[in-house]
Amino acid sequence: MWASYGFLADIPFIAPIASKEAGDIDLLWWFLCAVSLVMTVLIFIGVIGFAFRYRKKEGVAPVPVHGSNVLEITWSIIPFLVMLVMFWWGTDLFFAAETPPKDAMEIFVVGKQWMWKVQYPDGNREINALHVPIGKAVKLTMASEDVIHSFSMPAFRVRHDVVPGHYDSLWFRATQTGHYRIYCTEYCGARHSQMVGWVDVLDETEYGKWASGGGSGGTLAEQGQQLFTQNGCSTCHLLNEQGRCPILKGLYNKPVQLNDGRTVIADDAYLRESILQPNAKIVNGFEANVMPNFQGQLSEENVIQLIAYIKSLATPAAAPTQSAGQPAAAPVGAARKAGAAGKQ
Amino acid sequence: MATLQTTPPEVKSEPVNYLNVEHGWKSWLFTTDHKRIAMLYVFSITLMFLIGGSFAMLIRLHLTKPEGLFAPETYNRLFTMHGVVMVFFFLVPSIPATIGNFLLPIMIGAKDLAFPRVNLLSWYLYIFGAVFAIYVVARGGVDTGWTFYAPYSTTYSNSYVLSAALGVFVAGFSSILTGLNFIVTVHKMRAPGMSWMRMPLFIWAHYATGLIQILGTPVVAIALVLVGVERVMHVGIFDPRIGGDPILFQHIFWFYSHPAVYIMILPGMGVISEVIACFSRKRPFGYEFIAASSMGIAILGFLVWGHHMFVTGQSVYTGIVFSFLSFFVAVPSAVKVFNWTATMYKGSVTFESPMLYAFAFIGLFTIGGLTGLFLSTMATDVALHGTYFVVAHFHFVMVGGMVVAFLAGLHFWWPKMTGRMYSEAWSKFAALLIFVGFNLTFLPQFVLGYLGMPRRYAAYPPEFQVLNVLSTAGASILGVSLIIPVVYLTWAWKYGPKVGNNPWGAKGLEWEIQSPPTTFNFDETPTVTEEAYNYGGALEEHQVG
Amino acid sequence: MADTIAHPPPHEEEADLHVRHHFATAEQQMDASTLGMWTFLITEVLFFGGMFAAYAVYRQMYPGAFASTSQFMNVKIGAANTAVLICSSLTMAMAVRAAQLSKRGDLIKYLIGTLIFGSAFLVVKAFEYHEKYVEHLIPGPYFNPEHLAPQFLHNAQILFFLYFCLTGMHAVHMIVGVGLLTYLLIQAYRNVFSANFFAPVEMIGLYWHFVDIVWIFLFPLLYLIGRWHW
Amino acid sequence: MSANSHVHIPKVGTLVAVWAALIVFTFITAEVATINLGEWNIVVAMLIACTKATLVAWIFMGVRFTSQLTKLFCVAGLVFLSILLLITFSDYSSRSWTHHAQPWATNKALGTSK
Repeated sequence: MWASYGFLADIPFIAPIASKEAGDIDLLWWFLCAVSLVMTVLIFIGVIGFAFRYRKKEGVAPVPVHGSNVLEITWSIIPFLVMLVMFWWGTDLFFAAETPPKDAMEIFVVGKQWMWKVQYPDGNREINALHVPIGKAVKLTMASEDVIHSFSMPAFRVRHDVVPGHYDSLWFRATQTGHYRIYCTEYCGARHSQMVGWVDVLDETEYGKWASGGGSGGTLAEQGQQLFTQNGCSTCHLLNEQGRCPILKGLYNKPVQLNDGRTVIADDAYLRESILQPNAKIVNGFEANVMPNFQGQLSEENVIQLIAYIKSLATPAAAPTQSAGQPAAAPVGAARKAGAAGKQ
Repeated sequence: MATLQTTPPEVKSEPVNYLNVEHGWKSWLFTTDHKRIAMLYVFSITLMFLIGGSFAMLIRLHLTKPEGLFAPETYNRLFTMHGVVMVFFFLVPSIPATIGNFLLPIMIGAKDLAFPRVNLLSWYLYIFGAVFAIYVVARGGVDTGWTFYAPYSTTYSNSYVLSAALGVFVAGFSSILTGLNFIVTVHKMRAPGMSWMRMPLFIWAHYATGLIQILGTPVVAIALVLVGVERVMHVGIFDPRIGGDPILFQHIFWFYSHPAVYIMILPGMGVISEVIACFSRKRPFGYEFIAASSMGIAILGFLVWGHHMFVTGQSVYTGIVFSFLSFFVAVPSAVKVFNWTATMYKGSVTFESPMLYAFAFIGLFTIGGLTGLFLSTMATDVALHGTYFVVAHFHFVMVGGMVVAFLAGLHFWWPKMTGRMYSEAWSKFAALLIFVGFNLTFLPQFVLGYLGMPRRYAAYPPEFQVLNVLSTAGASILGVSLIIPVVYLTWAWKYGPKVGNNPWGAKGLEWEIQSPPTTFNFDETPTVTEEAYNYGGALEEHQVG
Repeated sequence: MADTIAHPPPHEEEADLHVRHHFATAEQQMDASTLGMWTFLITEVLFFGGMFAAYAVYRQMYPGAFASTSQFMNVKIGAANTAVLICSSLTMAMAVRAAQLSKRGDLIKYLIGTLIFGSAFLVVKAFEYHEKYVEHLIPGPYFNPEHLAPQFLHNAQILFFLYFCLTGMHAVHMIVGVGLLTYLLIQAYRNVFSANFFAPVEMIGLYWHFVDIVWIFLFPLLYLIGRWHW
Repeated sequence: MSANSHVHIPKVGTLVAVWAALIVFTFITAEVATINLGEWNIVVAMLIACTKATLVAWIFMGVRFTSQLTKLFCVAGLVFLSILLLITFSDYSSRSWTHHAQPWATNKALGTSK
């Protein structure tokens, strides 16, 4: 259609929409565009119309109209009501975008000056590329090695900053196969504009084929297990009996009693902190200063591998946790809920 | 009345005014006259504007090719220095320090600002800060973005962050002192009879601006101090390695920097209120509402900073509150636009160049304001955050709003400031060119943003090239068209035809005194007996509502 | 709005040397100075406010680490220094009073008192800083205080960073204040101030009291966080 | 401005009384801090500090004698300070309500109850 307009043919006027959520957000976008257009046209007509209708004429004196409270209130309330619609609509979509479905498949992303390192649970690893199956919810758990980055995929209308020091996340569910862009959208230094990549949405069979390549070093958990041995973790964190350090089997997402009387949930954030700064929280009955600090020793990728390994130890029939006196381990989902409630 | 009242050429010796009362550089550098300080500011911020503007031209030049023309490191320094210079050394002081400084005392019937020496000090602080900024440019620049986000600015950047932060810190105190001076002057120096509801809307706008300057600026000052200390000590409260949270910097930074956009637009709104009233020959429609909306914007503006942080990991619930309050602050801005439009209703509209700039302002500010709604709506902000949509939005407000309003104000009061008139033909031509060039520059950027092109990118995907070239074409028109006023206004100051005290036939104390004014503005403190904008006419039968 | 509107000066009033040209009356000038000073103090409140916000956030995040730092704070010295500062506030208030009553001798006496108290505070502060340095309490790679529970080694640095920033910024204000007081003392010696003209004494007094108020908050926030434990 | 009626000269007794009160409050706040009141330690400390600050402002700085305008300005400064403190604080206290994992989310309780 644009071909006859020369260079306009080169402009992609519609951004690709590769998920249902992207379509929902685009609908809101077009609503906002329509409202803005109507308002702009109204104002322009008002300004141009009044300017010509009441241009200076000989013998016609200006009439000092001072104002009108009715008008003022009207043109305050009506735009505000329209804006309430925008607020409600936008917040509703935002809230959905912030709440990943329970069954989402988890992929790990580490941002680092200036690349995105992607790790899959099955051990596949990529740089600046992401492969996802169509129709499946995908949750990205993201960490930064250095400065603030922002992971952005315009085709899904998703974006989240990746702030060093903790995990950030976003989720999406692709509905269109294709090849879409990834950007870093928080300025992160010299090669910021090269921190870009591609996300490929594949159908079931294609994805199966792609994934079957597998990681050369086994699954993410297996990679973690290797690290666990290499770094000497296994000498103190014994698998089935009490060593100098807590047993990690069945630990994930379970409550842990600390030596200062608090109880915390052993979630990703807790595990990350306990690997990097073991002294930050000491499990009840154990000594501080036993485990070395791994801050600066392990990369965020390594930490993700180790956490995957610890997760893999959390079989449903897990043994009771370290937390003596705690009620029997609740199912993972329930524990997560309890954790969320406890945090409030 | 609207015809120019040029003084007949037979008048030989000029009457004494603030410009010719003293001569020599000392009489300028040690002056405490608010009008001379205003002119000092006019020179200095024009210089900074030209520096910042040349960075902008280089940025647009770079972006004509997807892979760029300069090294990415150079590009990063270009956009950072463009932002730092334009925001802290042009936009924040622009109207308040020049036109505001010149007119605020006159409009309320005072002989000077409350603290003339503090006013001079504030100019020196500005110069001191600007020297630091220029030093940074000369040494190779700073590459953090004008926002100085931690931990990039504290730990990872290899550029002149400390000097740049110090420059901004010092310039910040210049801004605080200006605001302080305005607030005290408005409270304590009004002439007899100049009640609050008789003040011109320009004064209301500057009072509101002053509030933001004194309440917000110290907070960004401390944020920059903390970044500086962290950079020197290699450890600090924004450092995640000791448990610090980089997002806290953004809170402290935006607590100032969001209200700061109202520092940059409120004085412009004040100018537009004056210009529209004068060239419609009418009191602004809904005077009380325009005045109240200035105050409303100043206060509500402090409650919405988190809409810059929806995707940072800020609490979702806090984000919702910020989003809601952001829509609140849109209402007073909309009210102003409606009232300016309605002011022309049953007026007697003429089309002198200040009025053309005012029309451009209303159009561009409307678009700038409406696109702001996209960014306070959370879901669309997620899609548009950090893209060229944001760039286009704030340039519509900052350039289409503030710069155009600044030009409107300069054209409106230049005869008062210099006693001479500029070329009407050139100024109309420039106004038209600015409008066209501006839209061509920034409208394509909205599309780019929607398509997902990130801001601060030294290289971009090739499919965005056409729109970028269009934008650069617009920027070259805009660049040239912004030089034109600099030339003819300067020329007019020296060679323009002399004008009388009230070339526009406008109302207001500033038009009742000599052009250019004498050092103490008024021979005798005036007594105000009527409301502002009393353009006359039969009132009773046409009262609406 | 309950503020005064300028009135043209009554013609017969003798020219007051201290009223600057652009003010109609001395009263208007005094009102303007007072309002200007208070406005300035509001900016100061928000200047410190940024750091107090950081303090509030991190104290809530790391209560244990914050409390653990109390063992390194010398409460006796802190309290004594608070008392010194309060005394300096009293002498400052007395100095303003003396100026208002045109008592030059008293004014000089009280200004000297304020200077002595203020300088004493700064000297004590300097010794405290030195002590912190010796005990490896400076945040950074050498942060290694004895007897700090290992779990607090990281997060306690945030408190010490804030401690140095807050007290350092406070000390900078004190040093400026000492400079201003010295200026006042010289002017008082020259017999500039009287019941007719004491605005500088009052304005600098306001500043001095404000600096005192900042310390009134810093003392419990920095020295007393977990004192019951140590 | 000689013998100006609006200059209020404070009594020496008032100033000394305020000074004494401030010293006593300093002593009290230091002593109360030695008792474990849990969350209430900070509340008591801040209440005492606010009382002291109010005394200094009200008497030493002469707020009681200043115009309504100055009082309004003082209150406005505090209002905007609390906006900064409260909204920033609200972000950090409500972050853990959603799924975003925060390292300090579990740091709520006072950590020294050995």
